[in-house]
Amino acid sequence: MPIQVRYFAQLKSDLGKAAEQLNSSQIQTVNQVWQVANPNIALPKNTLAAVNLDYVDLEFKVVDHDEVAFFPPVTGG
Amino acid sequence: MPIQVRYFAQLKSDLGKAAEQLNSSQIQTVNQVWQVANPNIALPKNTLAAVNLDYVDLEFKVVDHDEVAFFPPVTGG
Amino acid sequence: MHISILENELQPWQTVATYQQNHAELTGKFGATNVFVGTMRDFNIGERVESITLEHYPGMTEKKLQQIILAAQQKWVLLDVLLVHRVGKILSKHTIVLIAVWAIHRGDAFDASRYIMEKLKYSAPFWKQEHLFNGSSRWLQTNSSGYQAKKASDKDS
Amino acid sequence: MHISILENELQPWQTVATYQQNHAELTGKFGATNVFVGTMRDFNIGERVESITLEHYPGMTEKKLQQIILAAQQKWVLLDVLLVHRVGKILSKHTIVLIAVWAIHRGDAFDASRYIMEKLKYSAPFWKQEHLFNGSSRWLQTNSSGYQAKKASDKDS
Repeated sequence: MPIQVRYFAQLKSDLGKAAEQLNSSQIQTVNQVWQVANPNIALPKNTLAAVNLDYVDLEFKVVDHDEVAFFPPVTGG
Repeated sequence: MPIQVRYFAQLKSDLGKAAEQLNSSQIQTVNQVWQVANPNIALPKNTLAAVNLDYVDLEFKVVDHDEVAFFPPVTGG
Repeated sequence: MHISILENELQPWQTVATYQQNHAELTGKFGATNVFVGTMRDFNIGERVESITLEHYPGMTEKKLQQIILAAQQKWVLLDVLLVHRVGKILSKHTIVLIAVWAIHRGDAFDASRYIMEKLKYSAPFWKQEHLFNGSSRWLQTNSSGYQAKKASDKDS
Repeated sequence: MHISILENELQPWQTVATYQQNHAELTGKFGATNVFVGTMRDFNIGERVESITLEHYPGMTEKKLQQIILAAQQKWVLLDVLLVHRVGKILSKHTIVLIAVWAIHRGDAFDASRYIMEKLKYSAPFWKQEHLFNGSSRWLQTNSSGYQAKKASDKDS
């Protein structure tokens, strides 16, 4: 199933990528999105995740065409 | 001893006077200032008093040339 | 610290902008500015209000406001405070009071603005006489109970 | 409610004045306006900062800010809220964020401004990369602990 993945801020710099598309029937949760997209890299501590523009935890179930984002703690304002 | 007395807001309207000077050797406290200045009028409840531009209670001792003010609760801002 | 008792109309945002421009020494230092503006409403206690007359106690007003700001400066780390309060005749919709606080951190700016405003409401010698559209006038008897009290009972700005 | 993500320089006081002028329906109704402005300082964590780049997550940013303001409107009686946040390259001394709240009563204006600012700091998807005068850059790792925390540990605006 196609899933859009996005990265922001330092995570984007560190990974060297801003976005990618995954197609895998193995993916059920946000955590698995990370594992499939970054198989050799542990999810950095404190990383936040969002699905379709809302915060979720790592066990959140993803479905076809979801947009999944990973990013560091926010520092705006 | 000469004491300046001032009234503000509704108290000024009700009494029909804004300021007066008292000369009496009888006056020792703020409460006595009111009694000498307004012998037939009870001090209205909630009236605030100031001596030389600072809040005081009614037992505060006044001295020569003090400015004593009486006024209702404040309503600015 | 700057305290001003103003007889003329107060343009709050222009006043803050101008003050900030004229105090270039603050620029780059403050990270947080909080501005509170109190404005006269059309209605109060069920009546249409045309204007108010704001009486005060010249001398004591300035002294009291200065004491309040000095106390705030003791409690929080503030870079500057501007306080402007109207007196005299004020038309409905016009600004009554402006409090601007510049600080490094937002907690100080928020807390100090609020503190100054509450202290002003309960201790600065100002009195409002409302002039209604029906031609009558009335002195306001008490100020609002403030933000600490139950919100539902907060009847005034 | 008006939310704006701005790529260009933000003039906070002029923005509030213009917004108020363009919303004449508010005039006479509000008794209390509270405006918070966050500004870039020269110094942060012991270093002279030349500028920042503010990255955000378009789409989620607007959604999150709207959720925050809707939650504030549930908690307090508000007449209007204006929120403007800069993104992109921001020079030192320039405005980063503006929150303006119009309410009938001051308690609501104070509380809501503070709430919106805190929620924004901890949940709106913005990230600051600081560019130092020595030529290096660094991503800020965490936001400040906010006004609820001990004031002494509040290291950010």
